[in-house]
Amino acid sequence: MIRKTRPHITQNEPLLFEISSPGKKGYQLPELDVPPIDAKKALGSQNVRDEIENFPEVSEVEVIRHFTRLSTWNYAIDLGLYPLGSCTMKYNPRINEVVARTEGLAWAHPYQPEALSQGAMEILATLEDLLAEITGMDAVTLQPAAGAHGEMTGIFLMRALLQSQGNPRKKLLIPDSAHGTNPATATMAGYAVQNIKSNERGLVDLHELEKFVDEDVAGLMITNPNTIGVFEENITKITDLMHSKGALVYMDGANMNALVGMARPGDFGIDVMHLNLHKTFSTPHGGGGPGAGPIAVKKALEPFLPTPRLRRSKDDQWTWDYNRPQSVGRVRAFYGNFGVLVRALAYTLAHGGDGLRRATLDAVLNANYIRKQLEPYFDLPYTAPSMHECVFSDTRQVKKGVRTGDIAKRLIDYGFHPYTVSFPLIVPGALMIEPTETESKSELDLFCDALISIAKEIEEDPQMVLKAPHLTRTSRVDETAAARKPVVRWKPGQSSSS
Amino acid sequence: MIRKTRPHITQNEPLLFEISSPGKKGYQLPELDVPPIDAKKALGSQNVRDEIENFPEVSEVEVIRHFTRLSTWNYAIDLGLYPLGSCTMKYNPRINEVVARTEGLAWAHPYQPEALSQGAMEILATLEDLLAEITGMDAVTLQPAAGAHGEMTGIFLMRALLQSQGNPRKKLLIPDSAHGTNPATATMAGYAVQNIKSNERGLVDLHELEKFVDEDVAGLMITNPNTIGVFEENITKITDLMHSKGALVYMDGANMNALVGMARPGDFGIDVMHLNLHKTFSTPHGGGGPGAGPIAVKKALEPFLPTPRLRRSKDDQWTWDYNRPQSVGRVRAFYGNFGVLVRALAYTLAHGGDGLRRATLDAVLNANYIRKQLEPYFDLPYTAPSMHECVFSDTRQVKKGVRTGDIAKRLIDYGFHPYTVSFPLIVPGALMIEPTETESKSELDLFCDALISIAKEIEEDPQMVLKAPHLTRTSRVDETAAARKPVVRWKPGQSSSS
Amino acid sequence: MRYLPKSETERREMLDTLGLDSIEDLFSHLPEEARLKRPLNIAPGKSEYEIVEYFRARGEETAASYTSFLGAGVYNHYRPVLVDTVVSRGEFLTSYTPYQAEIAQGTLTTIFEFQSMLCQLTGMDVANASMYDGSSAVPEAAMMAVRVTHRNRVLVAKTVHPEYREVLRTYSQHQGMPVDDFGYVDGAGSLDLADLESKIGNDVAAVIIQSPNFFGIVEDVKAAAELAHKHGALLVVAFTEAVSLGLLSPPKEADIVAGELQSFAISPSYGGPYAGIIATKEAYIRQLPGRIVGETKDTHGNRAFCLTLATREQHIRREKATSNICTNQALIALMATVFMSVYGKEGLRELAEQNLAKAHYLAEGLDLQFSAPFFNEFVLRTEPEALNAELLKHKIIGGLPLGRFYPELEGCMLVCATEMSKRAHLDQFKKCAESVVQPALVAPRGGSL
Amino acid sequence: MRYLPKSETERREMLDTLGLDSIEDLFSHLPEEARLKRPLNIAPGKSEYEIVEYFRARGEETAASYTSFLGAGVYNHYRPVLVDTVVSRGEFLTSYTPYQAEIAQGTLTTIFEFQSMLCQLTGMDVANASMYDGSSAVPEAAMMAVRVTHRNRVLVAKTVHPEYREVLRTYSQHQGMPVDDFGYVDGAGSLDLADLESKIGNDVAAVIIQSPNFFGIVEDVKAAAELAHKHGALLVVAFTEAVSLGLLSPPKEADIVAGELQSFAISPSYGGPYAGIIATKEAYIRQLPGRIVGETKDTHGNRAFCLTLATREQHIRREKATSNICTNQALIALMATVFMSVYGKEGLRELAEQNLAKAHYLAEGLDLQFSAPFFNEFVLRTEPEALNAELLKHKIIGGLPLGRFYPELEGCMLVCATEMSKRAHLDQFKKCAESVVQPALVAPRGGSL
Ligand SMILES: Cc1ncc(COP(=O)(O)O)c(C=O)c1O
Ligand SMILES: Cc1ncc(COP(=O)(O)O)c(C=O)c1O
Repeated sequence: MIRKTRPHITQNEPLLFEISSPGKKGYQLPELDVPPIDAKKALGSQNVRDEIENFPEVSEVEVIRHFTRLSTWNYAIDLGLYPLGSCTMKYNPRINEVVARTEGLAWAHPYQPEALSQGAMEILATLEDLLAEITGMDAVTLQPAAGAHGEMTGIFLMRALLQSQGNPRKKLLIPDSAHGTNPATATMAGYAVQNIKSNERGLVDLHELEKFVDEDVAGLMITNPNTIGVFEENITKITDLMHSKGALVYMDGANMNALVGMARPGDFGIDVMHLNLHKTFSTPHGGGGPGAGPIAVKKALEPFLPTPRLRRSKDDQWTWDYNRPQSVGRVRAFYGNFGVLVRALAYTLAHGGDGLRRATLDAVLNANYIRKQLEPYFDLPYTAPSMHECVFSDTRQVKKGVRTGDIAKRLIDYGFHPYTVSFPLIVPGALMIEPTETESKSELDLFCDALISIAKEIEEDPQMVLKAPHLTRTSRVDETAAARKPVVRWKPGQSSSS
Repeated sequence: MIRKTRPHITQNEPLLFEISSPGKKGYQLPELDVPPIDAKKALGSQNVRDEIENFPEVSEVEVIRHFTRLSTWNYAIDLGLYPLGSCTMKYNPRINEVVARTEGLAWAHPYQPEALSQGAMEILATLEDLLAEITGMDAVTLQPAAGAHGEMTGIFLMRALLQSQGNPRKKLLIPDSAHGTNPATATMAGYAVQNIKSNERGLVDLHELEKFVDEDVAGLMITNPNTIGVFEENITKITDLMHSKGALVYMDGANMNALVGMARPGDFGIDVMHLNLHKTFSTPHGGGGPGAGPIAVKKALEPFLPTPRLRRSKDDQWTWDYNRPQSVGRVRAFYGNFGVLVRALAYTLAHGGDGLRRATLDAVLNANYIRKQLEPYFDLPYTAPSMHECVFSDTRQVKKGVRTGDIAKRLIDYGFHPYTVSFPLIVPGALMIEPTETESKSELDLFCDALISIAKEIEEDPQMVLKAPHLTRTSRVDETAAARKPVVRWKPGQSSSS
Repeated sequence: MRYLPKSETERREMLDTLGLDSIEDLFSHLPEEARLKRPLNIAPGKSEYEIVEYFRARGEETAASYTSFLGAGVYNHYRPVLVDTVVSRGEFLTSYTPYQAEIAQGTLTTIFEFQSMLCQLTGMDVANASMYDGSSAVPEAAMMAVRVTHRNRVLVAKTVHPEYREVLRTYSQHQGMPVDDFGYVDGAGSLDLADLESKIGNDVAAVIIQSPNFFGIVEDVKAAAELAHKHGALLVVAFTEAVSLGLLSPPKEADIVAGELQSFAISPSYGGPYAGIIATKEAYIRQLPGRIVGETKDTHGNRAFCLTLATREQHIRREKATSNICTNQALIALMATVFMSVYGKEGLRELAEQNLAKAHYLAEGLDLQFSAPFFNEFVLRTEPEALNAELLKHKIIGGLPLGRFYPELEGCMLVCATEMSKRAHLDQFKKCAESVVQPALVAPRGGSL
Repeated sequence: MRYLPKSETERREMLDTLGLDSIEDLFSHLPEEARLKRPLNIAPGKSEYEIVEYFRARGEETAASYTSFLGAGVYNHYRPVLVDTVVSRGEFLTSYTPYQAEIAQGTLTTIFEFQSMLCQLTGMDVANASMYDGSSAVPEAAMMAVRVTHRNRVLVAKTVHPEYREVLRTYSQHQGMPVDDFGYVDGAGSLDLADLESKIGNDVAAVIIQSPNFFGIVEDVKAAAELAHKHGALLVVAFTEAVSLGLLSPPKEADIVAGELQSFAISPSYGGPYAGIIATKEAYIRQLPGRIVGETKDTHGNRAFCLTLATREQHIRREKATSNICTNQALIALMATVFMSVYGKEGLRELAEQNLAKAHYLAEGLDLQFSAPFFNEFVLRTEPEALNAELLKHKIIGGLPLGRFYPELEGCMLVCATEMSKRAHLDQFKKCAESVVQPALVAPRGGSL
């Protein structure tokens, strides 16, 4: 029985292009206080366009209604539990949005004099220190724009270190449970990928690993806790093994929400890792970004970090150090997604050391609470202790013809965003559930009730689930048709059935 | 056929009290930097409460979800047309919200030194001047908090003037089409109310009026355009008549949206009037307030305006003048709803003189466009030219047992907020429609289509309309039950079926 | 104009539907002499950027960067970020009074919660959905008492906010509702029960006091109630510092509580908009002014809320209404609701305790005019102008000189400290206060704590 | 902790369900040596008020109250209020990548509009949903060209933003993608086609130029395209100043457009977050990196949108993906979408014209290094340090000294003016510029306008 939602009218809304009419205005510029310039004269007529064809013309009130109406078609953390495994969709504190808009910060130009940028640089330096303490690493760069960007940076660093030792090597070992960005990153760094099969417990298999580590192996990309939410019990043996072969260990830190304050990668042999500040540190996903993917490294890798680096000058001012001969170079312009970094710092200041630890405890408690309630109804292929997330399989439901993707759609009718579907690949038909620490017991109970109720529906009336969602303004979307003949932009005279 | 909405899931949400649990916290205070005080010792134990019984305890994320979920149960201008007659629900520019939060203004204390309040005082002075120009009056007070408050202030002023002439008189004449606040105000000012029947055209009947004006009559409270949206064609004759009897004319300015830039009450004989800045000047209604009800007066009434008054001192500084021996006194503490006045000024600056006039033109155009489309389907009891609103009657639909209130509820299914129901009283079963100028043609067309479609439904299937709304998360609400046994607060152990 | 969602083509189409040449034709029936023949004498419309700059410039002509010790009915308290987050949602900001309950359950639910929390804070049975502000809530409460008691005289303590008393006078003058003051005890600063006793009689509808009073002093509500009730009058208790309700005993002996919620996340905003409130006993609910939300059900049996007891109001009762109030302060009341939700039971108490601690730390060692217990404001004996001038040098706005309202308190100022007052500023204030010479050295009354 | 929505009682109940004594038990399986045995060395949690004050203090340690003439890839443009109004809605701010289309149509629709508007602005057929920023979009475009042409060498103009070129080098180094520069015409400042011609060959996958280039100069896209195409290479056109697209001819001769949208209501924010974009020809859509939204229908035949062509992406293709990008800059792209909606067709043009007018007014009479036509930035010959020092006295931040990136331009600075530059400031700048003595008096090249 659906306890969490009731259907209600929502407004339809055409595309902006479809409400446009020539001459409508949503803007006004200040009176030009200098003489106007004839663009064609100044730039040459071939360089000046006649118009922006078909570009929309709407008024201010239409703009706000357009986006307000569209927003009501979205689900969001502000509306409820968002249990996407691996994505750590936790509460995004609003204070972080406020401080990120502090005038002196939001309007700071990256090239303004260092003497007039000390406050911004101080923020970056402070965050670097906090992240080093949290990860147990020696140095941090805040330049990468997201996790995958960090991965690339981190692998570049490994390569640079090995290079400096004479041989960059050829391969990266990546467990078959890894996130897709890991192998994709390896390629961008010019490494071949060697997949490592997980063992029957879903963990990295030491013997399997030994088989593959040789002088061609640059390193291992490991996720810990791994993507089934389990801590790699042999992590120190693993890192020792890699090191013994002169290889390095990269840790995908997407799951740090399970460790902050309880364990530090720097303490269990990790050489380099990234953090997803838009996961563990609560910066908003905003429908897909922006993020920030700082990289934390051990001393040996520090000389290779991207330029510029923050340095304290003798007169105790912050300054940007561009003179880093061994650096791998920049991975993006300027210094990183500063506005995101400000939010992450605000999050850390709000929690403090103890608060961060308590957040981790609640995150793991929530995941285990869900696991416990759902175990009787769904297959749990890997029974090792869960940390911040738990991963079920749809094997039992498949017998009725219902797959994880169908269960996900039905969950929508119950008022929840689905879990992560069909990832990791080592779990057949995965239901990957990560509640995070910012969920109340009652929200978790409603969620478990919903999945249990769906499990029963599957026994009694699988069609109900297979045809879901039933209560949304948009019913199941045909993704195959979209890919077959891609329509990726509006064109005049295009259908307008909003 | 419903073209504007589709049903979509919305989240249920209990009352805050129902999600409270002892020890949950949504706040943190800074560390106390002075010694704590034993409250019982400092204040006497009888003055200190043990606790705030049953007061909610929730976390920050629960607070934001609570109010976000509740908000999705509301209709709003940001979602669409809000054609409440007499309420002038126009677009509320967001820039106004921003400037009202300007630090030096939002945090200005009403008692801070005048030398440190010049910016705030300048804003008030500027708005007073602009409103005087718009109304054609000689002086303005910004003190009243809303229209009704302004009415009271205005009648106090009339009374004070008459008093100063020796006789405050006993009665106020009020047309039967007037808004309820008019007679209620008369009572608060100690005047008896004499209702004036409107003539067959819905206007003030001069002969009727003449019958009642005598030496006991302090004045007339007139609304122009009146509540059926028609301009009082005899307005100057009316004001002359009143003046000839030594009586004054108060104008309810709620409908100024029909006149700004086109006609000025000061030019057609009005002595005192109020403006609803939360109508004509676009400050947000916010679910019922706040508003601002400035009063504009002719010279003769100026000495009686509430204290304090702004005065320009010799050293060209703004100062508050409390020395106003003839003043009626304060109608509220401090200087008025300053934050609302800031928004109204921003609105006026954005439009400028010409923009204000163009807004009036579009407002009247929109109302007449609607009238034209709906005339074939609904009775128009008064056919005099409409200005900013038009008022239909449900007489035709009543034959099928459907009343204006039912049509209003069905309109909700079509994705619109209803018009004003059953007001003014001179129209049987009134449908009072005011679109305002900030509605696009397509929104108006959808609205007319909806009402026409409902008119047809009434012919074919009245039940459909009588049982409406059908598509909202809350179906028709039982207001009678609510009044019979009022439950106006949550108590422990109260029902929790949200 | 960017707020007008029409192109000229669309206007043309609409005019064609109406069979008109120009929109001006729709005004042709206005009497010649009533028409404005010239353009308004108002400058052309400005861009957003210019408007932001205009108000920013005005804001810089105020005390933006100053610290302040002003209270006197308007208090500097921290505004949790969630408050603006919530009230900025278009669904709350741009909706009208919730007359159409089926699409206004959001607003209605929050008002129901507001009423409930106010009852819990004040110890009353019922509360309305808000009044303009505290100063107008007081006369409305007095008028209510008149309707309940069928008497008409009102007694108000001199320790009630002076501007509130002025408003009471303005409202009362034409309602045959004589208002008399009664005093306070000299050295104590609390209401003078003897003076009240001497003035009260069986023609008195209401006795109005404020606690904490204008001097910050906690009044003896119980005693005032007994006295009022003994003579068949109602006791109206006003408050200006809502934060005190987190710590002080609720005025449950009162018959009507009329207060100002500005302290609950409502910015000082040079005097408004704020939110007033009236709460009372169950028995008097039908005499309450303003809107009230009640619980009910929809046709499917779901819990629902709606405006109720409308027969008290102007749109139904017209000249017989309990008040003429229509638009109230809904969005501001919502700010207070969010504030109360964020702080909650523990938070409101801790907040009040911090205010108490800061004010008492500040008062420590200073020369106080009154001896009775105070919350977060107190009356300081000093050279007000001199002290404030000295403080301004440190970008500090001092207290409110009281001579303006109380001639007998010429050499006094009202000083307030809240959780926002930093120790460094408190110490600075003390330093300046000590440096300023006392007026003609009378033996300090009340004496220092 | 206020972000943790649990009471101790609730934690206890949950632990009972799990049959545990304490939450720590859930960590008991962590290997001893991997556990942190001490508390994190991080100060206790702070209140909202303290956090606001901390960042406000940092903000005051920057150039808050200064006027600036800096551009060089980051521009000061007015941010319409609606932008933050929209992106502050929790439904946009706190939602994830729209994989579940049925409850993400809001986000999906805005991305579809974003892609469409970008195509209209750039003259391309298809655009993706955003890249990290302009600097990372450029190497991604180069890699795309490599996939399309099956060649691997890349030629990049020295007039492309120096930091973009650094990023290109970092990305390219391990992909067997050699990158060579080609120069600009001395007096003109526009790309040197002869130099390009001399370096291009049939091993070249992409020729990368920027227009307006780093010096603010409008490049001859058509000529570059012809040259590139003649040798079977693709032309990649980068842009850093999106406002120029409102006025300049779209680079429709390009094969790939890679740009930065910071100018579209994205605050400078000390370098990020911004939003990059890649647009291209229909034919190359399957080589695009990043997310793409496509139109489709739901089971009821309603128009719907969803993420499409996922087979290009890492979560499906893993090591064979077109890029490893996953999280992009969605919310920032939404800011740009709202910005484009507010200004619209007319507004973007008028905005560009104002930028043109301001920059040319500023340049008037000054000693310019280059003669080719420029948009809202130009290279000024001066004593950069001296001029900037002089300007700082007037709370003005001057231009970017170019010696740092172009040794040959030691005595030059890059100066930018936008619609936000007030005439008074422009005049002040000119006054200071004239007051600063020229470096060793070489005959001015290019010459003043
Ligand atoms: C395990 C894991 N690794 C890497 C990533 C990539 O991080 P990002 O999306 O920030 O690039 C993600 C995010 O989805 C992830 O879950
Ligand atoms: C005609 C008329 N007069 C007076 C009022 C009362 O104004 P307010 O609600 O601002 O007190 C209104 C508002 O509803 C009205 O429509």
